[in-house]
Amino acid sequence: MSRLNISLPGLDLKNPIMPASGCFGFGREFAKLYDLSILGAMMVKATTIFSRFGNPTPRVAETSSGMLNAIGLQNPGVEKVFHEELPWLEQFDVPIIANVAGSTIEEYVEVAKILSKAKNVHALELNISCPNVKHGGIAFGTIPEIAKEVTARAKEVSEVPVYVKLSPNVTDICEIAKAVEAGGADGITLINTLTGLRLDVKTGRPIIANITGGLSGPAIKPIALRMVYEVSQRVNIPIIGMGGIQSAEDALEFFYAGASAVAIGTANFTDPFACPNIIGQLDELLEQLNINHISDCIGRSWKLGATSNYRA
Amino acid sequence: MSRLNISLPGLDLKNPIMPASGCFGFGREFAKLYDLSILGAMMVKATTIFSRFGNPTPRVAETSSGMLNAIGLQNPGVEKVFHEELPWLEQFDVPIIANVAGSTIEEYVEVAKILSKAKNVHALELNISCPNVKHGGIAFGTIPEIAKEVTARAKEVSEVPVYVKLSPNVTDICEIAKAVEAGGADGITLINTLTGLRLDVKTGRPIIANITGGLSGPAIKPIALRMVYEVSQRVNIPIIGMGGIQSAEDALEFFYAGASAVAIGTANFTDPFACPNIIGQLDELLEQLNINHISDCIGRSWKLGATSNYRA
Amino acid sequence: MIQLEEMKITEQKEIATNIFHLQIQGDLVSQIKQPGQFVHVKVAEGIEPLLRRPISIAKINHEENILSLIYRADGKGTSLLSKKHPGELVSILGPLGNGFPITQHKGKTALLVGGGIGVPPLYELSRQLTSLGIRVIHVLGFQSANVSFLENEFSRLGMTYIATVDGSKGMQGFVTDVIEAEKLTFDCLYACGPTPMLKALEQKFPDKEVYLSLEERMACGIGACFACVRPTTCGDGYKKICSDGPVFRAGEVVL
Amino acid sequence: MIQLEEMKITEQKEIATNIFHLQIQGDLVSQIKQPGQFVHVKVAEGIEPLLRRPISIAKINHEENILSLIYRADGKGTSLLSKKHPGELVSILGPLGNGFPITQHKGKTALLVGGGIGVPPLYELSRQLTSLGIRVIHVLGFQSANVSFLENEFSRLGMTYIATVDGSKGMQGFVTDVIEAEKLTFDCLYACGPTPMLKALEQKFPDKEVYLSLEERMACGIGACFACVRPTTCGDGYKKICSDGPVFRAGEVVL
Ligand SMILES: Cc1cc2nc3c(=O)[nH]c(=O)nc-3n(C[C@H](O)[C@H](O)[C@H](O)COP(=O)(O)OP(=O)(O)OC[C@H]3O[C@@H](n4cnc5c(N)ncnc54)[C@H](O)[C@@H]3O)c2cc1C
Ligand SMILES: Cc1cc2nc3c(=O)[nH]c(=O)nc-3n(C[C@H](O)[C@H](O)[C@H](O)COP(=O)(O)OP(=O)(O)OC[C@H]3O[C@@H](n4cnc5c(N)ncnc54)[C@H](O)[C@@H]3O)c2cc1C
Ligand SMILES: Cc1cc2nc3c(=O)[nH]c(=O)nc-3n(C[C@H](O)[C@H](O)[C@H](O)COP(=O)(O)O)c2cc1C
Ligand SMILES: Cc1cc2nc3c(=O)[nH]c(=O)nc-3n(C[C@H](O)[C@H](O)[C@H](O)COP(=O)(O)O)c2cc1C
Ligand code: FES
Ligand code: FES
Repeated sequence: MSRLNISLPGLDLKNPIMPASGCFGFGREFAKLYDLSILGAMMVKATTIFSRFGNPTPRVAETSSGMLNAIGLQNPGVEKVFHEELPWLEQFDVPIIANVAGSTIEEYVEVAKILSKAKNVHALELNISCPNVKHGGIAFGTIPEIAKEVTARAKEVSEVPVYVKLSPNVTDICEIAKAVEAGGADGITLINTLTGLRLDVKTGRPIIANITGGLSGPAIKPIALRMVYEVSQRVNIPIIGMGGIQSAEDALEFFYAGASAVAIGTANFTDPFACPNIIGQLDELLEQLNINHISDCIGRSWKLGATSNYRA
Repeated sequence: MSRLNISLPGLDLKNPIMPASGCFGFGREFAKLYDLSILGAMMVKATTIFSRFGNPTPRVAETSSGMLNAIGLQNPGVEKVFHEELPWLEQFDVPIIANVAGSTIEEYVEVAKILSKAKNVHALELNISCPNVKHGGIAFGTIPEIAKEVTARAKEVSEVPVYVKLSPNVTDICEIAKAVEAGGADGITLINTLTGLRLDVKTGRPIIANITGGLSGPAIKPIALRMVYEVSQRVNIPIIGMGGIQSAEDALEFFYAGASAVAIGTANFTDPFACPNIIGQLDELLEQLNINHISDCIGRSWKLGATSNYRA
Repeated sequence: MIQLEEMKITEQKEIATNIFHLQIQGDLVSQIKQPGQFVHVKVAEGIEPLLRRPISIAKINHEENILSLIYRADGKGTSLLSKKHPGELVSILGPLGNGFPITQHKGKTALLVGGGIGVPPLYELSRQLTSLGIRVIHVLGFQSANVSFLENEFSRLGMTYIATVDGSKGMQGFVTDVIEAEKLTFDCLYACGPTPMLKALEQKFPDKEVYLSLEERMACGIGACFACVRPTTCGDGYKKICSDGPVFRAGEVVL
Repeated sequence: MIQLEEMKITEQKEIATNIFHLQIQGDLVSQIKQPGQFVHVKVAEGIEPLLRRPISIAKINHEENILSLIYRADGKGTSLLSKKHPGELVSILGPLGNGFPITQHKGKTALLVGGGIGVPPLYELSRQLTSLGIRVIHVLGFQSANVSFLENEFSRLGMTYIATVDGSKGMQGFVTDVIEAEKLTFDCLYACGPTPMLKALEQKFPDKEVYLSLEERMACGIGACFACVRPTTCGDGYKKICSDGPVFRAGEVVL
């Protein structure tokens, strides 16, 4: 599989495919189905300082080619993640990207500091879509200055490279991307979910108890691709792309758009073997298309020149 | 059909279903398939001062449960619309909502002034997603002050109520909604399309010649519903909701979210009879659900209280 | 072990209004450990609808490697499933979760209480209980006669009472009304059905050995996504319905 | 008049590698006015894939109300279509657009040039031309022998030359190479195929009566969405391929 290896800050990946945060827990369930060592990396569930139960149920709802979720960052807290989940994952030959969440900058800093010390954590991923308590519940990820600050503060304490995960619910994704780059981010991951709603036709009430939820799945792929395309041309740090990837073809579109690696979220729910399948199929697809190495694809859409010369 | 009539500023609708702008041309093609008089209203294609050819082709691409388009506001210009298209539509008993576009505030004002004088135009719809040439190509619809100004200026000259169509590509849709309300808008229509991208798996190039396009169809319905839900609780003017409606059930969700009428866009392409079908089915659905009048549904999701008591 | 398998449909039959009995064949059947486990069904190829549907295993035929699902064709996914024909393949993830534990011995009495589409998993449970010599009593509640099912099959295994909301079959009322009217006694109670029914049973028999099978909207079905958690009654813990449940001892989690 | 109809599949056959011949029956057939018109096909129920697929009418059987489509199962939609069986229904919108005008009379010669999946509409055209006593010459270009089709059918109607890119059948090269090599002459030329082929023909025969059938990505297929426009050669006008075309006189629109 030598055509699939990719090097990113902190991450020497045997292949550029990894499960997305929150869609793979801490790997225990999937480890019963296949050997996690075949994964390029693993983005584990968001971790906060203290354990969180999350939102009331129902927490998920189906939409056309997508789903809404409002899990509410349920997790066992940073101590348990550090002392139980991460050590358990050491049995696998797979770099971990630890997803860091919080409702204050201090919480991000604290969690980042601890998790970055874990042996198998090769990078952090700051999930800045969480509501910022101090700023009236507006997500960190929507205000450039705050996004920059949380990045810089996490960088100060982290012993591994820091990736920042951007929220797509913004007017100008490049503005946020440039802010976190200025804050010292080593890489960017995008996109997180788009805020959506479903109502029960019989009762008129929200299907999800939290009312709104995050939209993921194939429905959002075109939006994710557009954002990867825009951001990758405006920053000088690598991007791990995600949003609706279901197949090797979908993954390849993200590389063309400008991603250097990709993550698989919702697809794991429909097909628990989605990640290993996509790894295998991507290799075959590159072979079919006569592409020597996946890195040749990164940003091809804009490197080829601005306009399409496609003709039906 | 007495359970479907709705009154909105300028619009006495026999039913709250209308084709969305750009998805129905000026009605000529659909008039060959059914009597346009059965429609609640009709939102016609965006009109600019001068005729526009629009973007190069390909202009559309398919996505999961959605499509991208980059038509580029192709239209014959305001004179021709005023003297040819609108008079032709007078044969039908259907109020017209004229969609107004421009790349400067002056253009909006000029087009609004002319179109509002047409006999069958009962309301204007300002399409403020167009790029503003003076402000470096940023869409009018993403900056509250400009959104407010263009609304106020159009209101000054318009002889009919003015609705403003909001772009969903913003961090805070309520901020824009409140700005246009402050500018004097009589109603709000939302959502327009989300910016997206598709790349050809073989070549890596954008499928659409314009590179990015607007995402519409069922994929965006949860986002549209969320925005209608948020905006309807923050403004005191009515909302015409749209985004992915394919069925009477979809339409009803928009009323529950807070819309007072709905528009059907992309569904017209798959099924040219989508509008008449949905009108008929909505009546049946209300009957089934024992709802006396569609107006009883408006905002039910938030009028019922904040949390869902749904239990699977 | 959990398997992902394209299983073959051997039979599909409408057994009551909109209630379907689906039989599917495959290796996965050999992995089923308990009555009350469920499978996660992909109702159509492709991405629409996106999520799998959780459906309880209603009957196991180990000789022929066939399992039965009984489901209501209600929403989009189950309606699509009901249009599949024998010979077609359907992607199944399972067996999932922990089912009904069999704690009693020969001669004891188990009361099985099912409501509507919660009835199916009790059928395999009853088969296993009776094969161990445990006496079973069934109380099955339905909306009305036209959506009732498996009455004959249950009757063959033990005493079977029916309640319908509209009185069109059996007693008019709820399953709890039957239990009261008939003064039913038991050593162990198993129930599956709507939450209000489960709550009523939990409250009615606080000191008994009661097992409840719960439902919740799910995404992964295997314990990875945290969609289906329920807080535990004591302490700040939680349980996942898909992987810790769907069957819990009454009082274990908040209903 | 344009109709929307659930038409019944009477036959579906793979006639070359990934090339399918589909026959569908319904009232809509009576509305077809010209060879070269197309239909807009919903390849699956529901919303995935969302858009209809434009496919040319390859043959019309008015007696039995059957029309033929010949298409390549390539992307998602056409692959799904190829899995449909006789007896199933398929939603068809059509007939759409303006086809090939027949301007010549008995005794004249028409040259029909098709490239790949552009070949099908020429078949009905050729049948109608020959029935009017017009002489037809066919030049059909394919990638290679395994994706060539309808050779025998065309041969029965008139002289038929084949060109393949890899030389595995007929002459090695492009359709234009055949026309040159064989020094073919004609009164009127009809062509359908990839844009480079159409461009070459337009340039080669600037003074002849040439009709070209164009393709473009479409949404509505009826002229309402402006997805498929092409600028006209003279002036600032435009034409919609779906409703003004897909057949245009060479030189009318920019290729
Ligand atoms: C452990 C378990 C066992 C079950 N066993 C059975 C059974 O044996 N027979 C049977 O008929 N039903 C059973 N159900 C309920 C069944 O899963 C739902 O009726 C079904 O998912 C509804 O899907 P749909 O396509 O009809 O509805 P849609 O409205 O299209 O469903 C949309 C989404 O909501 C979810 N959903 C909707 N209703 C429910 C519900 N009541 N419970 C969980 N998810 C829901 C769907 O799974 C899907 O993700 C069980 C549920 C669980 C959790
Ligand atoms: C007027 C007309 C007549 C046609 N006649 C035939 C015919 O007789 N036989 C045949 O095999 N093909 C024909 N085509 C081409 C055919 O429409 C496409 O091959 C088909 O739409 C591709 O769909 P897909 O599901 O295979 O690909 P996908 O990649 O899944 O398609 C995605 C989207 O792109 C569109 N698209 C992709 N390729 C094309 C294309 N080349 N032209 C137009 N739209 C495209 C699809 O319609 C769909 O909207 C015709 C096209 C037009 C415009
Ligand atoms: C159930 C669920 C839980 C998620 N939890 C997290 C999380 O804890 N942290 C995070 O950064 N992203 C989380 N996400 C977002 C995903 O990591 C991913 O960014 C998003 O779902 C888009 O990718 P997809 O379409 O492939 O799912 C979650 C998504 C889902 C569906
Ligand atoms: C092909 C196409 C053209 C459109 N043209 C316009 C337009 O001219 N003016 C406008 O305000 N919106 C335009 N829209 C947006 C629609 O009116 C509508 O807001 C959007 O498509 C969401 O609704 P839908 O999902 O039902 O299509 C266009 C949409 C499509 C798909
Ligand atoms: S459904 Fe994912 S944890 Fe239960
Ligand atoms: S496809 Fe809509 S105008 Fe031609």
